[in-house]
Amino acid sequence: MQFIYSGITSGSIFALVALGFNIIYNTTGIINFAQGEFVMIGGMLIYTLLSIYGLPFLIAAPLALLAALFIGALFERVFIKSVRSPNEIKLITITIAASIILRGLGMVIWGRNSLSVDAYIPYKVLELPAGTLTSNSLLVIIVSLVTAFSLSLFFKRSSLGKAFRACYDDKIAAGICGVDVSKIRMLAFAIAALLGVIAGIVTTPISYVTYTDGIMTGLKGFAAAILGGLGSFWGGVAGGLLLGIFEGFFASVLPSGYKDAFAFLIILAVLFLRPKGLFGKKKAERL
Amino acid sequence: MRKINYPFLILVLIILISTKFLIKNEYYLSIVIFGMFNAINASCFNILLGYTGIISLGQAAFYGIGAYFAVIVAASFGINPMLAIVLASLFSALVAFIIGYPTLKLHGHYLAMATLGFGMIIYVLMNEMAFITGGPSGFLDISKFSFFGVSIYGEHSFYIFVAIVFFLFTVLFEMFDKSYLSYKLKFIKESEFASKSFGINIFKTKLLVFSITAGITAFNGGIYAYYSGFISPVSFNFNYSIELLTMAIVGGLGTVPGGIIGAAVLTALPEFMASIEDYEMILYGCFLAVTIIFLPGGLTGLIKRILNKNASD
Amino acid sequence: MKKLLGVVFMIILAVPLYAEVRLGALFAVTGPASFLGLPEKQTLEMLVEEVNKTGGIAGEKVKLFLYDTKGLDTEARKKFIRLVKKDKVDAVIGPTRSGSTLAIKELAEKYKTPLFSCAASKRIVQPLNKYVFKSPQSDTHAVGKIYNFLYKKGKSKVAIITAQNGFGDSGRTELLELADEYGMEIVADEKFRDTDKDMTSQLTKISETNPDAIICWGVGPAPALVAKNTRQLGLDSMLIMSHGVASKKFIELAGNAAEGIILPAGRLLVAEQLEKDNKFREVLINYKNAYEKRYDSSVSTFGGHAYDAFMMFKYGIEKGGKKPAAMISAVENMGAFIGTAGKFNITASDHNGLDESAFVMLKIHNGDWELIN
Amino acid sequence: MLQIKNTGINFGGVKALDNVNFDVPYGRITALIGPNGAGKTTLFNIITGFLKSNTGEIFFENENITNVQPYYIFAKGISRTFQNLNLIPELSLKENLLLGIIGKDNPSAVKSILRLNSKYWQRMEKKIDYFMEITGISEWRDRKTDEVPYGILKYLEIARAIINEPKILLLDEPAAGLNNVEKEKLMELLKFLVNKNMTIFMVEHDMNFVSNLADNVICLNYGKVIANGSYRDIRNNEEVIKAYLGDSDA
Repeated sequence: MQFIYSGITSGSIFALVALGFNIIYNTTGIINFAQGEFVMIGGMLIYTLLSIYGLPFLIAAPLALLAALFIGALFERVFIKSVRSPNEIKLITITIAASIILRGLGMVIWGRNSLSVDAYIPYKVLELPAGTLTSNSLLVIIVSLVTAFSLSLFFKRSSLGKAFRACYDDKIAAGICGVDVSKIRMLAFAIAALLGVIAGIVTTPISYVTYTDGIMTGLKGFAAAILGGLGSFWGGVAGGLLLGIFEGFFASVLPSGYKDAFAFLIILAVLFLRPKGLFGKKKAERL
Repeated sequence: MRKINYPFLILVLIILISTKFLIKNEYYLSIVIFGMFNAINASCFNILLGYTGIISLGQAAFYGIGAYFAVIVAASFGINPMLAIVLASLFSALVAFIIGYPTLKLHGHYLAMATLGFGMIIYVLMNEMAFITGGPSGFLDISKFSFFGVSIYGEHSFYIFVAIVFFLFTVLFEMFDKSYLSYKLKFIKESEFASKSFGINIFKTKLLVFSITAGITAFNGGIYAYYSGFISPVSFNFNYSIELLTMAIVGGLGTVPGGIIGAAVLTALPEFMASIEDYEMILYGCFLAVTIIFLPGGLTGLIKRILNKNASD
Repeated sequence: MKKLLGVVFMIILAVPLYAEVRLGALFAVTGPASFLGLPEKQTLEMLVEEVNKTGGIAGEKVKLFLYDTKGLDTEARKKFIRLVKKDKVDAVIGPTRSGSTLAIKELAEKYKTPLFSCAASKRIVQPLNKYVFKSPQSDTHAVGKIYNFLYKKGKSKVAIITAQNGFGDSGRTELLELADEYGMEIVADEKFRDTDKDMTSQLTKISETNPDAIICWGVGPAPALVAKNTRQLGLDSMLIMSHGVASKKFIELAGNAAEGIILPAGRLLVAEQLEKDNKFREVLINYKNAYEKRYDSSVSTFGGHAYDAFMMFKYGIEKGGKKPAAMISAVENMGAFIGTAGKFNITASDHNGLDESAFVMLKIHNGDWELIN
Repeated sequence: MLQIKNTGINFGGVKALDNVNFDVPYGRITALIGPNGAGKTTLFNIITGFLKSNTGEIFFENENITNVQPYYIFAKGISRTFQNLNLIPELSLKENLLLGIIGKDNPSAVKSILRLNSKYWQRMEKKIDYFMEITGISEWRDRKTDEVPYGILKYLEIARAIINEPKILLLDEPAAGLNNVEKEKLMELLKFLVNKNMTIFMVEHDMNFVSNLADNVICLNYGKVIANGSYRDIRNNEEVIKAYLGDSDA
């Protein structure tokens, strides 16, 4: 049973990353390979603010989130908007280039060692049926779910969120109806970066942050988004949790060396049976 | 049926031959050899993405399958390395066929994920099946390479061998590019809908292309294993697949010189930057970004434009 | 154009006109193993600078050519040929990773260039290659030390959890191979990836087998997670780590969970705790102080490997000169020398020269290392 | 020749086609008209095998071709054009034309790469020349598609659809985007083809074009056939008028 608890913990991070993928996918139709780097930067930022500048968490976290919005918007303006005669492949490759640059910057600025920050809440082991969960893992799960819920509210209720959905339904029509598509794209990247930074902030006390982290995090998040069905909001969340639980499950029943292979095997199997992911529709579910 | 671009092939040949005579330093030769390995792999990737529209992020796996299969078969059964490489190539094509059968029904990002997942699975197997692959520590027991009795060892003789293989593949790619097959693939890429209605069996064509490029990549991988004398899984991980993608795009998708130029530039670039160390990654990323942002057709597109401009002046 | 080419080639082929010792170095300065490669690089740069300040080796200045392997075999191979053929170095220190070293082992012989590896695998010196030396202790010794320790404590049920990389794999092989010899029973054999963020699934499996001790073999942040998760699950087995975590960084990462962890390591970490007349003390403290002063970060045993490798190289040049054969035979006849990793006794048949005594057993106590018997 | 029997298809809950019945007679030009969203292109897609119908059957020369694969339908001699042209910009007109035939002949890829079937390609060159001639695009032979006017591309697309000598040609809005001169030329071309015993079935909005060409007109609205007859019959049909007026009201 322990695998369920550990699976949900890592799965909720995958879910946040998958949501970042989905938001950008829905507004631009591309996969942002730098999404994992946003998580890395989140960890690095909170480390800098807490451990180097010694700010209290309640000031440091909002600052990091603000920085995230700025980084995401800047990312879109520098890398995405400037591409001449853009097409899907080119835009994806530019995000790969951007991820290399971010990783390089991460290394130059924060060095090669793994960094860690003190836990935000007191460490406590919660004894659950057939397993344990730490208070910090619980925090990760709660923060991820709260983030997902408030984001879905944002898309459903606020007028800006509605503009996002219009943009996804039909870019040209949205443009005609007075939605500033270019601004929405920039915002999409800002929100994706925000999600990444949230994931980075909550995981750093548990599993540290290293400048190379982005690759694997991004990959897992992408896998989660695909598993759930690209573009599907709750699909991404479900995909993330499922992926986390699969990994934990395979690590606990198989020779653990093969766990990644089996996790990917499951994803392949899902794709063969449901080519649009578990919850994806022909034109994937709306935000 | 277009005319074969003989000036291009002759230029390649001249460069290959003059490299042999001008460059005596093994270091530069080894860079050129790696460049050629990358060029063949990037060209295969280019045929998949640039011609057929198949995004395969698992090419490193086929490269690895070729390398491992060749040396393992040669070591266990004591067969000739060249034969082992051919077998590896066939095996890889078979794997691609089996994997491609369900995978190639997917499209776009889903296909990317499926091939990426396949690459990860193969990577895990290379690591975990230590009893035949040597695991993460690598495979050392690689015999000397000989080709019909001619022993090939060291940068100089390997250069000749790899250059011949590379040139033959380049000719093959060029002949492919100018044959109707490349139109057919581009038709599939442009519109699967339209090409289907013109009687083209898309799935069969894609499967064939996927298998053949996997075979070529594996053939290449086999030679790489013998050249390097040591292989370990890190050389065949996801990053290498991404490198191939960037090579093909920087070079120019959908053209034969694209894969070659992209591989040449991106293989040579880090060598120039070797002493910059910390900033290498950033500069490499910036170079990529600038190429993608400002050169729509990649480097090949740029060269073409310059040539055309000169011609019209 | 022809002229230009000529000039370019002249520059490329230009031979140094003044006498100097040319030293090559290959470290994984970037990539996943970079936290090993960086202290090695910094140590070597520091040593070369020091040596040059005091007149160089045998009256010649040392010129250092240092490249990044990124932890990749292909890069190691390319850069090794670059060092040998372009920079024309007399010897090479590095690479950081075992895989990278094995990838160029044969080349060292082919190009007759002495190689002083900073990687641990015993396959680097077994089978013996005349040109290849290594400065770190072998995994065999670490495993032997651990099993001896357990044997003395009367424990025999052992669970192992190893990283899925070259380091973990080679440790795992030794752990499995030597188990019988020391009467150990391996009750669980689990693995983790460096990028894993949670190991509780594997550890739960281990806890079901109720082992006396859990041995974790890995480098970087992942073993710190193993420590944390072991603590979280409340496993009361003794937790033993490899020498791969022998840096202050590990204690920082694992925090409270590091308390009580036992590991074999070189004496470098506990230099101050050694008795005043201990033969290692002076060497260790000198290196430690110099490094920590210059780079403002705490010393790790990895940097020490570069230190030892440089000492071998220096001795080789001093006593044998730049000719490879002479340099090698000088190192082979070096006799006992005290390095950071232990007492080396390099011979023509043993290019590592360390044994189990290179390790001491340490326990993490109050956030610091403590020598135990 | 082509018989549509009780064909129906649902998208979600919407009946895009509902119990459609009609015949396309041999050697004639039949036009399918109807307001936007009436289901015309959907019907084309069902005939050519891209969409699976929920009900009904389709017969071609008395063979049931309901829901078979597109390439099989092509092999039976049904060829079509598209609203968006689906030409390849980086190839010349000649090479684009070639795409129409390779699916039928399936020339050996190996032989083609090794350039061993030059006789076949010589024959193809002649064929290409002939079809460029009759569609009147010979002078653009070696230009790329982004270098020629739109009208020429329309002719090229038709040439690509007929180079494999189909029995029936399905045209999806052939006159759309053409000027009057070009339309005249297109009408002549289609008449010429019918004289050569080809059957033509087209979706078209341009009533003038339809009235000049079509022997038989079928009108669809909301997925149902509301009229079937000669152009004159259709023009006076109340339901058709209502459908179009209703359309223009919106």
